[in-house]
Amino acid sequence: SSEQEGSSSTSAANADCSNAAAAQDSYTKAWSTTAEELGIQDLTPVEETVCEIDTASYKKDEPAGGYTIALAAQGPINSWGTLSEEAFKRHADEIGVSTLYASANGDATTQVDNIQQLASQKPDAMVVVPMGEGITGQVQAATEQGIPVILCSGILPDDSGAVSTVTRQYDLLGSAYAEWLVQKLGGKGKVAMLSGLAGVPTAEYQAAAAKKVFEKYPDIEVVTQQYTEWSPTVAKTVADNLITQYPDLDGIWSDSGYGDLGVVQAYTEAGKTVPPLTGDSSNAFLKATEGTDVQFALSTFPPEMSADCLDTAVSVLKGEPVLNKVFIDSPSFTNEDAAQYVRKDCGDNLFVPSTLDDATLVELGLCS
Amino acid sequence: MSNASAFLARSGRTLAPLAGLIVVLVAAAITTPGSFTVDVLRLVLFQIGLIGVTAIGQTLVLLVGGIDLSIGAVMTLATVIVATTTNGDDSALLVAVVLAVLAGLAVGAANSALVQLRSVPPFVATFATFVLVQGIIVAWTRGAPSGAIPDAMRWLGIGRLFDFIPVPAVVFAVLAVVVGLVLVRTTLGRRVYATGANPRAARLSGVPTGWIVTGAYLASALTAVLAGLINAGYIGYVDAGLSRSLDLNSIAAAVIGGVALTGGKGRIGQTVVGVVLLAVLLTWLVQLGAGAGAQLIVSGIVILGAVWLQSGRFTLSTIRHLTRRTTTAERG
Amino acid sequence: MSTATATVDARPERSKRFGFAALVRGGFAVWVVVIALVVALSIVKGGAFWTPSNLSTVLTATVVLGLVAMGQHLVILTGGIDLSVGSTATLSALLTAVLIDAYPIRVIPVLLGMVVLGALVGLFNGAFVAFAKLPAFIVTLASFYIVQGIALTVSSVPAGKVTSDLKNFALGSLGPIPYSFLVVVIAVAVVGYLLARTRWGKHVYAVGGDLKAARAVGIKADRVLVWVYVASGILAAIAGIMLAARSSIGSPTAGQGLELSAITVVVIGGTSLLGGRGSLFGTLGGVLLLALVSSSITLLQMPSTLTDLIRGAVIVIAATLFVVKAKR
Amino acid sequence: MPTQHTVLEARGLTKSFPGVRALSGVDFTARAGRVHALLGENGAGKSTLVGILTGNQRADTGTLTVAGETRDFGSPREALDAGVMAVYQELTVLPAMTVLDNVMLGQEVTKAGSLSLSQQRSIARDALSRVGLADIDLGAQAGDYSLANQQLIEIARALIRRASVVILDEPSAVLSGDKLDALHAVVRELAAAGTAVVYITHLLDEVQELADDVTILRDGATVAEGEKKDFDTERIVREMVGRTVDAVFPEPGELTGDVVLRLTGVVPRSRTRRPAPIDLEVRAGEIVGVAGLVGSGRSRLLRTIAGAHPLAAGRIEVAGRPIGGSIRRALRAGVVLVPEERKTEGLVLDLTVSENTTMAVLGRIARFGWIRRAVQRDRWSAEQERLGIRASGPDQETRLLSGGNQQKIVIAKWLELGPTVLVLDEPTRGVDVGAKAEIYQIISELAAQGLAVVVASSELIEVLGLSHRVLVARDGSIAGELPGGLGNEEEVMHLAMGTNR
Ligand SMILES: Nc1ncnc2c1ncn2[C@@H]1O[C@H](COP(=O)(O)OP(=O)(O)OP(=O)(O)O)[C@@H](O)[C@H]1O
Ligand SMILES: Nc1ncnc2c1ncn2[C@@H]1O[C@H](COP(=O)(O)OP(=O)(O)OP(=O)(O)O)[C@@H](O)[C@H]1O
Ligand SMILES: [Mg+2]
Ligand SMILES: [Mg+2]
Repeated sequence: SSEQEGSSSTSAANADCSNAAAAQDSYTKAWSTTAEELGIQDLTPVEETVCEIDTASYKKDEPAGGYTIALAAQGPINSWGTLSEEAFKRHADEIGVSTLYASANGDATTQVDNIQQLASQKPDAMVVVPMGEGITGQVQAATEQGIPVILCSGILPDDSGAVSTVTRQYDLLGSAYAEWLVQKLGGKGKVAMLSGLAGVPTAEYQAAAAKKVFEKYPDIEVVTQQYTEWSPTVAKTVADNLITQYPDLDGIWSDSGYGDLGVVQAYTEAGKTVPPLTGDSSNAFLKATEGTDVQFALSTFPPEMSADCLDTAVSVLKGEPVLNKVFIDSPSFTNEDAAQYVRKDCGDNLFVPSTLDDATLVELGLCS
Repeated sequence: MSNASAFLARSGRTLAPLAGLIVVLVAAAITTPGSFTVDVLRLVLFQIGLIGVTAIGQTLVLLVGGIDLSIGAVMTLATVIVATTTNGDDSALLVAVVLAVLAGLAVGAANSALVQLRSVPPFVATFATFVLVQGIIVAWTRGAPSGAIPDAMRWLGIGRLFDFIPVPAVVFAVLAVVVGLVLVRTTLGRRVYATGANPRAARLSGVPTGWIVTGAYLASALTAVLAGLINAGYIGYVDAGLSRSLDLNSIAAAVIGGVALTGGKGRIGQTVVGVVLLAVLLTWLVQLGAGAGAQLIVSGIVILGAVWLQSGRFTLSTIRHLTRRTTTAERG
Repeated sequence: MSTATATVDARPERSKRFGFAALVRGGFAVWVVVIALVVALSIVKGGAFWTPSNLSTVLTATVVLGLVAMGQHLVILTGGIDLSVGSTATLSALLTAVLIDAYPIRVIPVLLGMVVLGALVGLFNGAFVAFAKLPAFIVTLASFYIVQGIALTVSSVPAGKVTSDLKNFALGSLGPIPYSFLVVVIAVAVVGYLLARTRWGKHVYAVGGDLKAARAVGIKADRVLVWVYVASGILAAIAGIMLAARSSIGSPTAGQGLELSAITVVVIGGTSLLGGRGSLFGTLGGVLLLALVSSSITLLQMPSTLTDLIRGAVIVIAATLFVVKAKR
Repeated sequence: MPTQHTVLEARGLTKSFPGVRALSGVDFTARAGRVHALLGENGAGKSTLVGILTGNQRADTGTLTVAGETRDFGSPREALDAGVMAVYQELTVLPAMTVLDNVMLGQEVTKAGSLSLSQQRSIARDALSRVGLADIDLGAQAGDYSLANQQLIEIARALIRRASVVILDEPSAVLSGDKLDALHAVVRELAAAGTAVVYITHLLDEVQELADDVTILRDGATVAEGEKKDFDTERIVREMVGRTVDAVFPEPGELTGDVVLRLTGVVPRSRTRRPAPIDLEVRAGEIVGVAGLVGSGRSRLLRTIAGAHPLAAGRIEVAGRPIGGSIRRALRAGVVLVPEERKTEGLVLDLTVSENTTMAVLGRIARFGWIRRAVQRDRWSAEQERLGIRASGPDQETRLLSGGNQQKIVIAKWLELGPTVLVLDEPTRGVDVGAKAEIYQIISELAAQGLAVVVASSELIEVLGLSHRVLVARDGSIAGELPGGLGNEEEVMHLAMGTNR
């Protein structure tokens, strides 16, 4: 047939959607909290269907040694990956779950192999930190083998077959940063966008949501979009160029506080005022901007949400109802409240606030 | 006559990358007219410093007939060592730098041993050490290198000479002059060229070719350590993410400049031209606001174009060939 | 008409048919390690290694790498190198998904189109190597950048969608044998046949072994070179199709890093980077070795922080042991 | 007998390489059904002519007619298509490929695109039998066979391609005994079948035995041409050399010096068989020649003396001190090697003449590692004058020099070092006649100044003419010793081939 496959059918998950109103409320609440924390007047939630789903079909009696739950992790390519893995494992110990895990080294293609390999070891459930949409097919394959999959800290298309997605919402972050910036600039000015890695969903989805917001304001001009590889070094080089090319830049939308370090340095060294900027809350950035009058809005994409993902997986195995999308509500703040969050006893790699206890952070070498 | 044509051919080889540079400059002038400012010049100078330091080490390895893919990993290794051993403490800096240098030398020695003792092709040998060093860094730091870069180091990355010239550019210039002179004017340099151009003849003439090759890999590792320190000084943090990609800029710079991959041919001056061309190009592309895709496409075309121009198949020898054919025809 | 002449002493001067060097040369050495690894895994993990699903996992991991490595094998046999295969696979994966976009009717034309795309990239490489006589390293480094750049220009985010048939083909398996493995088997058969049983195959070895000698016996060396790069491009494009089918969507980073893995695999399989010498059997052993190593890291649940270290150590050790000694 | 019409005719061919005029007016005619001996000294231009006839090189000027058509071959393929093929002096056997693949290379038999293995095997088997290799293992790698057998494999390849002109460039150089007989039989067979065979050789006996026609090249030009019956060996030699032979060699000097170089029980490392140990003493001022067939181990012995080839057993002493096994130790003792392969082992062609000249004494021309250019130039000028090197200046690229001048630079490099033992391997290979005499003169003068000299050459006359005494190598060892001076050629050959007594 010349028809496009799957174009007409809407998400199958909607069919057994129940208790929708309460679920929807929890979704909008995450948006309003963030708006409140950042002092944004106007933050309209992106449309999203959240509802409760029946997991009776996944119910499984807990075996003697506890459930075995696999984690297809990002891998220790940065502190986010390390913390995510660590939080997952610690929580698994606490609740008596045994784990299997595989590291994708940040690469979707590797993760495809990982998921297949993990599935072949027959875990009761699988938590996947998606490295890109490229893994969708393999996730479907795993669910078809009867393994419930929970997506964690990332999203996949609706037809991935995952039971539930537990994440901080990209749209929320991208839009909130943009709205805050617009408000800071009074709805008028030149903005540069700095994203992480070209082609990587984490970066591209946030940027896309932000662009939608900026489009609403005719007097906001996005002058350029560049990539920082989430590296302060690259960000600084890019910022050096921004300074020369757009001396009258009014604001910088960025998805990374760690990258912002470079931006702040570049402007400071050039003797210019740092324009208002955004990003996720890295301890390094907070330490670097302490005592300066840099204006920023930060939010969080907590690695520790992997523990919530694990809980969701266990709920699914117990047959308890779960939400199809669990949007983690976690703090956002601006430069005004930064003092509350900075951890001077900790290193640059920490994402604040961390829910891991101090002993763990010390053990990981992140704090002293 | 043959001398004159040889001179022409040789200057053609040198002029080609210069021509490329001019093309890029003109393109920049047309597309981003605002970018011919002192500030942009400073940016270019900084880029030159950053790319150039490793390009010099790479040139040495290329001259002895090798290639070094492990540079990116060594750069990060140096940064991580400095951060973890000093944790931001200036007084520990010296020890840290010594350790970083030793680590770099160890990688260089491993490269050289693989290449010479086991005859592993340099491309594979240095790629293997790249992955291995990468693995060591991750295993050691668990993916999240801790510690901090001492303030004393910042000067190396962000300092300026005469309030204008970025220190990395100065470091590069000094290194280029020193290595350039060593190559052209000292016995060591002579031995490097001999080893690269004809290792058998060099060995029979008493040149310790094994040591020369080892020296080149060690030197390359040292420039990588230096580049790592410059990077650390520039940003003041351990930026572990940087190491995950191979550093192909150093190879690209040398090759654009006209250093032969087959060894024994090339001057530091050519590498300098290649470095400048690449730095201008990269800066221009960012200024232009070109997307990631366009940047890659242009880089690829410039590399190919520059090498093609110098191959001689593009200009001089073709012309000479044609003239010779016509004279033959006339006489025949 | 042949007059009988005296028979002369026709014994080989030296026989290198046995011993370690011969093992390496024939590509057997790496298989020894593969077998050792399989035995070790069988002992440590018992039946878990031999479950159909685990075997299918290992075999699936050989598909993309195997396809790309075969192209690389051909190129390296001629003394060249192809750095552009990763980018080509990426572009092909992306375009496969974007162009098919879940329309079953588009599958055949798009897949054919991808093969043509791979051939074009190969033609570009081959033309510059054979006619402009530029070093393969530089030519393919340039096309590596250019093709990756084109991919990012097409889409910087994951895009498109393949059909469910394609996806099922890539993900399904018959017991321990994944369907997609069939593609590798066919490719091995074709490349193996071309190398062993056609005129072109012999010419590939000759061109890599001694370009001048090859020309002297009348071989159209330039044409052989161009075709080798075209073959490598086509195989990379097919690898890209497999990447897209398995992901069900296209991604502008799908094939990253494949080129280096492929070169590594070919070299540890006992093929000389100088050209003219190498066995496809060894290259396949190399592919299987890397697939086994990465899947057994997960099977054995080794700490994720050690992944890179183990991979690096395997490459270093394999390179140290199995690289064919280059004659200076 | 088939008609003996002209199939190939070259007129006024010229060809220059950077610094060398390889051909300066060559005329050559090959006729069907005849064996045409192409003769000339080393470097006379024979191989260059072959290169042009087979499309490997293009002539600068001149005309080439094949089968009545004027041709200018742009590639070997065009020549092959026109029916001209060659077995080159430098083997084109691919060591990593099987014997079968080598024999069939470029002329594979296919059926529906697929190699027809059975047909290929029978064709190859037939051709190999004709060259005497009936028992060879078709599946073995060609590199596992001796040079001689590889040469025969290559000739077998030529038999399959039914060319109208078959050129054999020094096919007999690596053959002896049965293998040489097999070759001769094949050549006669080809001619009988109507092929024009061009046969290049240095063995004048072969000419008498095989040739119908003779062409002699000297210094890149045809100096004589005609039917074999008009050429006796004496005339051939006279035309080749262009002067009387013994006038070229300086008289070896008086022997007065002490023993400088002493080999006791030396066995060079060998991959194949273990040769008998070698004992040798060379005195200061003495020139010892080493003769032998190709592959007899001359080069290996010389390289062993110079530390460039590993020692399996024995002792090498210079002035009583052991030096074996290491190039650097040999150099320190003043043992220097002028290697056989000038371009790959003797010189760094990319460097300038003055740089090559000072390559072995870099420490001396430098202060604290800094090269003093003036000193370098001075050293160059001194050597240039002493050896009469013709180059445009100290900064000329060595690649551009003629063979003889390049060889002089290799010698200059060692003279700079102040050697005690000079080891020369094929010192006049690829060197033109004028330079040859000069090199002989230099060697002889150096000996007279007290150097111990060991010289190996494939040119019998050269070894005999230069040396006080001549060692004859066979099978990697020394088969015997004869006094120097011309006149012993036959005895040397007997020793070399193991046919005496
Ligand atoms: N490619 C080349 N580049 C420079 N010079 C060359 C080249 N080929 C040959 N010559 C020179 O041309 C001259 C003729 O060489 P050629 O090989 O034709 O001699 P030949 O008669 O075959 O000698 P031989 O008996 O040693 O084989 C020599 O001086 C040689 O050094
Ligand atoms: N190119 C080669 N490949 C393989 N074996 C070789 C080669 N050249 C020489 N040999 C082998 O090495 C041994 C000694 O050779 P060597 O070169 O010392 O002899 P030679 O008398 O100097 O001959 P030539 O005239 O070739 O220089 C012989 O057994 C020979 O077969
Ligand atoms: Mg010759
Ligand atoms: Mg010899």
